[in-house]
Amino acid sequence: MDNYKKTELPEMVKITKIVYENPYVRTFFIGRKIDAQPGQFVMVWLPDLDEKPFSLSYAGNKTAITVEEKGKFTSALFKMKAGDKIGIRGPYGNGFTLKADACVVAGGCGVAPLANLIERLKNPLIIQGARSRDRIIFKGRFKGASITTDDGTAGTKGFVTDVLEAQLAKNKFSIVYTCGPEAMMKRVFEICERHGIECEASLERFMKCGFGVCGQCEADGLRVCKDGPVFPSAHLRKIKDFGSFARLKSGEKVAISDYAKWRCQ
Amino acid sequence: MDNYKKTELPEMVKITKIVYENPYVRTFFIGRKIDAQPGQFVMVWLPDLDEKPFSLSYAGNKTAITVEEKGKFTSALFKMKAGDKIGIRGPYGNGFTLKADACVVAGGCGVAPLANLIERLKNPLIIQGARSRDRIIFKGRFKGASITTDDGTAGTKGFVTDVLEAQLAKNKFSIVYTCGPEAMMKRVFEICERHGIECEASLERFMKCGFGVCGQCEADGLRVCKDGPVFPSAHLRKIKDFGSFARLKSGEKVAISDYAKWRCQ
Amino acid sequence: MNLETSLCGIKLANPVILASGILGVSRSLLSEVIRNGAGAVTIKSISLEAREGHKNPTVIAFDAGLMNAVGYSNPGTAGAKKEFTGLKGLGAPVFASIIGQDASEFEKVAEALGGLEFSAIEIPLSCPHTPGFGTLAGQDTPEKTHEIVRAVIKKTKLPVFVKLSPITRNIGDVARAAEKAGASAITAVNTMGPGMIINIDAKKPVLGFRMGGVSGPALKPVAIRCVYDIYESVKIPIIGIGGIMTGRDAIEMMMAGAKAIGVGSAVHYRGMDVFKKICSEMSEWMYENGYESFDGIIGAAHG
Amino acid sequence: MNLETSLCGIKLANPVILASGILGVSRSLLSEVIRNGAGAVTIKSISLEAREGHKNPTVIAFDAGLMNAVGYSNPGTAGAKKEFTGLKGLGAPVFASIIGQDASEFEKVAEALGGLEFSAIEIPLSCPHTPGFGTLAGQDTPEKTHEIVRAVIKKTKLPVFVKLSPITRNIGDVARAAEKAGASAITAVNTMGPGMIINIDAKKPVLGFRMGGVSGPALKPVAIRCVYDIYESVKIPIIGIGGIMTGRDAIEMMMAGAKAIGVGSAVHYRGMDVFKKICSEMSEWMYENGYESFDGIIGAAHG
Ligand SMILES: Cc1cc2nc3c(=O)[nH]c(=O)nc-3n(C[C@H](O)[C@H](O)[C@H](O)COP(=O)(O)OP(=O)(O)OC[C@H]3O[C@@H](n4cnc5c(N)ncnc54)[C@H](O)[C@@H]3O)c2cc1C
Ligand SMILES: Cc1cc2nc3c(=O)[nH]c(=O)nc-3n(C[C@H](O)[C@H](O)[C@H](O)COP(=O)(O)OP(=O)(O)OC[C@H]3O[C@@H](n4cnc5c(N)ncnc54)[C@H](O)[C@@H]3O)c2cc1C
Ligand SMILES: Cc1cc2nc3c(=O)[nH]c(=O)nc-3n(C[C@H](O)[C@H](O)[C@H](O)COP(=O)(O)O)c2cc1C
Ligand SMILES: Cc1cc2nc3c(=O)[nH]c(=O)nc-3n(C[C@H](O)[C@H](O)[C@H](O)COP(=O)(O)O)c2cc1C
Ligand code: FES
Ligand code: FES
Repeated sequence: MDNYKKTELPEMVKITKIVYENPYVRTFFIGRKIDAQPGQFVMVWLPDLDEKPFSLSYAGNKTAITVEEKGKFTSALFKMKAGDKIGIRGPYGNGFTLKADACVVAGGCGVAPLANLIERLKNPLIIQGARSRDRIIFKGRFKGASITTDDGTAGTKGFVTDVLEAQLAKNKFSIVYTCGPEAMMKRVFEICERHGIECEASLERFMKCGFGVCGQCEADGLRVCKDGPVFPSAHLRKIKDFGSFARLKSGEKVAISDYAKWRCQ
Repeated sequence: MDNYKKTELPEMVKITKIVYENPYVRTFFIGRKIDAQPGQFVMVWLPDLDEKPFSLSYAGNKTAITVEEKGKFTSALFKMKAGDKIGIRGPYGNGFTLKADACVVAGGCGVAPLANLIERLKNPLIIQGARSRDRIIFKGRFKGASITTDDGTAGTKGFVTDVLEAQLAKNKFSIVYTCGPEAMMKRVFEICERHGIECEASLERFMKCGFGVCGQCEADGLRVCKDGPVFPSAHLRKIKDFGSFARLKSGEKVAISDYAKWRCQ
Repeated sequence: MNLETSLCGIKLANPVILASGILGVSRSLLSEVIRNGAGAVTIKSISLEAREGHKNPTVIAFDAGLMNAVGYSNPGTAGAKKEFTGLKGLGAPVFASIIGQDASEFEKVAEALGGLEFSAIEIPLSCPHTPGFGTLAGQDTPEKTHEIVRAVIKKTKLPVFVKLSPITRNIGDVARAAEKAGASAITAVNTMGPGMIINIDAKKPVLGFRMGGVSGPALKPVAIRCVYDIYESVKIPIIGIGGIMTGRDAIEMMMAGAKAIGVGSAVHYRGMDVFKKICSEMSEWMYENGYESFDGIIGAAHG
Repeated sequence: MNLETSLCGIKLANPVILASGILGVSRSLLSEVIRNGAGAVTIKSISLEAREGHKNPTVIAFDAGLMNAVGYSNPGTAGAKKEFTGLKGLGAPVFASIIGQDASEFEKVAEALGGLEFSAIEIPLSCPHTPGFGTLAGQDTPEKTHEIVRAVIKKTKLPVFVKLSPITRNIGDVARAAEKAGASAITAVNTMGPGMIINIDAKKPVLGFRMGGVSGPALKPVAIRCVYDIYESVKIPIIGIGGIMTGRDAIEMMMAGAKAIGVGSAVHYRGMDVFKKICSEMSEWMYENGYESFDGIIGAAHG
């Protein structure tokens, strides 16, 4: 019989170390081992404030989340010091499948769940994009990444998708993993479709329960928290919202650009 | 961590066979295997009527209770046929310890839990008493029992306690197990004390929960349902109520004879 | 086993209904739930204007059940009209759930959703954790219940289900008031409490709203008793909800008096296919016990 | 860790109290419970005349807690006077629990037990499953509460604890009424519901009284919320009861506002030494978190 005792409650865990990845992004290591698949996420609770999902950028003995300061919640997180406690529940969602001959395409903070994946892959090709040099995350964590920046201050000037196209023209991959701004992921997926290559993308939606009951995070009948956040091509093809629509906290479905604007206010 | 899921709910089980032990006593075999120690009991529920404790007279693959018709509840039970269902929860309580060189002293229906015990002992001496020949239970279930009847219609005329005294004069036992009317058990215990022999007696008190929370069945701080029903000499010595007092359904403590009267009304 | 049944003239392939507030935010998710075996589905409650609801955490699971203080987040009637189109195409009846701060708001929402293809309208007067609504607004008295049901009935031809709270004393009286006012069915029950869970290491209540409604196994016996009481009070059918996890639980709820049953929290414990699982467990029990329909089952524990 | 505390001037070696109705039928069983670590013990409630209570089954355990409909079986004041002698010799305070069908019965029972060595008198106005008593007799309104507390206080010099029901709406108002009437402490809460469990193979409610009060894990969040509400309403101390199983649960209840905590159902789940276990778990947590007393703990989740 199924287990009727799945409690889903935050546990307070200590921040053991904070790494300044760049002026906008920090990695928070926590004093609890979480055995998770690359791609899984946790809900982070700041008592009295709010609770939000964050992918694990490191898992296992050293477990961490990597966070970009964007609004009220992440600002509060950025004020915390090693020794302070945050609430954690999870891990939630599914993970990336682990395949050989992989290409990893990361945009901005999307490199967080992918970093954890990269360390479990055998010599993947890594394409990492950022707006500018000072926004690159995990410099030196993995060797041989092709870096792109929008402004050319590091690596190739341009978009990760350009590098991906170029790579696909000359190399064969069994799969492309991607995480980053949804517009970027959508383009990556379209490129993969054109080349007949399997793609796995990690989607982001506003979440409430995180364990599949409230429906808040749904995208065309799939729950990003439970059926995702990592979706294979078969799902991405079915998700008409992918790259186009997302739901506000009220559940109202809006254009993904309006969602982004709301999230930025 | 302890288990927080101990449900205690009756399950309806089929009566598979009814054996007429004598005009007053029947054995009800049930279609559920209950692995119990000899001495443990179950709560039997007759929907809309009541729920009462009964010792298992057979356990394991063929599980049964042996019941004397006494009042409303047992009369209702006696109206049931093979194929009918009764509610069962348990097994509850502790069992007899299993020791070599044992003597078993059974009075009336008290032979029920002891029968189950006898089958697990190596050549115990069995002393079984009944009011008269037609009241003997489990005739032929175990060989070599010394039978006594109050009226001499079978075996030796007299009480089980007389036979016990005679036996103790010539033989050595490591333990005496007893179940029957409490006055009888008290006498058996006193004889054992005089001879310095360990005794285990199965007590009977009015029960409600059966699993140790309500306190109804208490006898001097011990719960008959949980700490008993089988008590070793060390406990019997401490239980001042033993042979003297018991509680009515209201919790009022009365002389054991008044308790018996109340139970017979 | 054929589990077909009907509720106020609405045909259901089986009596297992998705409860409001679980998964019911989108047409596509409702469709998934139907694919997973639900006999009917209820949408998450809709208010006149969009609502963001309470801040996170909004849903947690403890030892004995779930607790939520979602706070009725919903896209309002405007959003609902965009979302819930073409419902007849889903293959099972879809029930609207509408909320308001007073009778006139209920009226407006009922009217606004009128053009959509809902099969019934449920009105929860029973949320225990949203100021302005449900028990916190006193909507669970016989008087208010009567007033709100009357108002909604004026605006719709659909059957109206009234959803009651397990914390309402004399729940039978409220059910009677709903029946008298013209309700077609009673849905019982909403979440219980409210309750609170404090994280002792943070020294803070966990839910964003501090307290929230309790559902799941903790609620089941209270829900069964409520349905039992309501069954003795009204003649209209009852949709029994609260802690239903298994086919046996569903049969139990029906024996208490429910004609159909609602499932919410079980989605957490047993997955989205819990609807299929419950149906096959019901079938199995009915087969083993010689039942060919729900006739001898509904209300069987009475008398 | 020193867990000593005091309640209305009564010294307790620790704040973990045996709740009424569990094990408290005899002096010797109370003594056992004290030996197993309880800081104080409460007897099973006593009425004027002896009562047999409801028929069996009276206590059952389901997935998420216990349910009981014992129906206040007790030997009456006459029996109690014989049973509860020499209480001072037990080594921990013993609290009486008294019930009545009206204020005058409460008075008489309080008077009758006056000669015994109880340290306080608890009056439950909150049993959900015994006709004539508690919530079924409407004893949980602010008015009735005031009247009954007044009556009892006239007849005793002992501190009076008023035990409230989790199904009482606006529980803070009732607590305030009790405080105003002169109660020394609030005990919160009694069992919840009532609930019902139906055995579907028998097609019958399992409890002899059909319905009964829910305790244990299912009750905990509701009890925590009640204590939280009461703490915001009164200044007198609160004894928090409901689903306390572990030291962490006890600390949680204290953070909600309880000065002491009551334990009942946990005896089923963790054995009679649950009192010792809870105390050592509390000590451990307090040590690890740098607490030397309950000062920073009681009510910590507020504000
Ligand atoms: C499965 C999952 C994993 C996540 N993993 C991470 C992670 O590893 N690191 C991380 O920093 N964040 C992650 N997020 C996002 C995170 O949960 C917060 O939503 C984000 O940090 C916003 O922070 P905030 O509360 O401070 O901003 P708010 O107070 O919500 O202010 C609005 C901000 O949200 C931003 N935002 C964040 N992500 C997006 C996006 N994809 N689309 C549009 N707007 C967005 C806006 O840009 C804006 O700056 C994840 C979200 C999900 C659902
Ligand atoms: C642990 C335990 C094990 C038990 N095992 C058995 C068993 O194996 N077989 C069995 O028949 N009964 C057993 N009983 C007794 C049984 O639970 C009922 O109490 C008994 O059958 C009474 O039946 P009734 O309800 O029909 O009578 P009621 O309706 O309660 O009417 C009263 C009758 O109870 C009788 N009674 C039964 N036992 C005693 C006693 N020891 N002292 C005083 N009065 C007594 C009276 O003699 C009287 O006839 C056991 C009790 C306990 C606590
Ligand atoms: C996360 C969550 C959200 C809910 N939202 C609503 C809602 O919007 N409207 C409503 O009527 N009931 C709502 N409920 C109550 C459920 O419909 C249902 O009555 C309750 O959860 C009991 O059923 P269960 O034990 O099967 O979950 C919600 C319940 C949960 C758990
Ligand atoms: C079997 C049982 C009997 C009870 N009897 C009484 C009683 O006589 N008087 C009373 O005030 N409370 C009674 N209660 C309620 C408990 O004292 C307590 O308030 C409730 O069980 C919640 O606590 P718990 O979850 O720790 O059990 C009883 C509870 C149970 C389980
Ligand atoms: S966040 Fe609730 S279902 Fe995904
Ligand atoms: S019958 Fe309840 S404690 Fe023994």
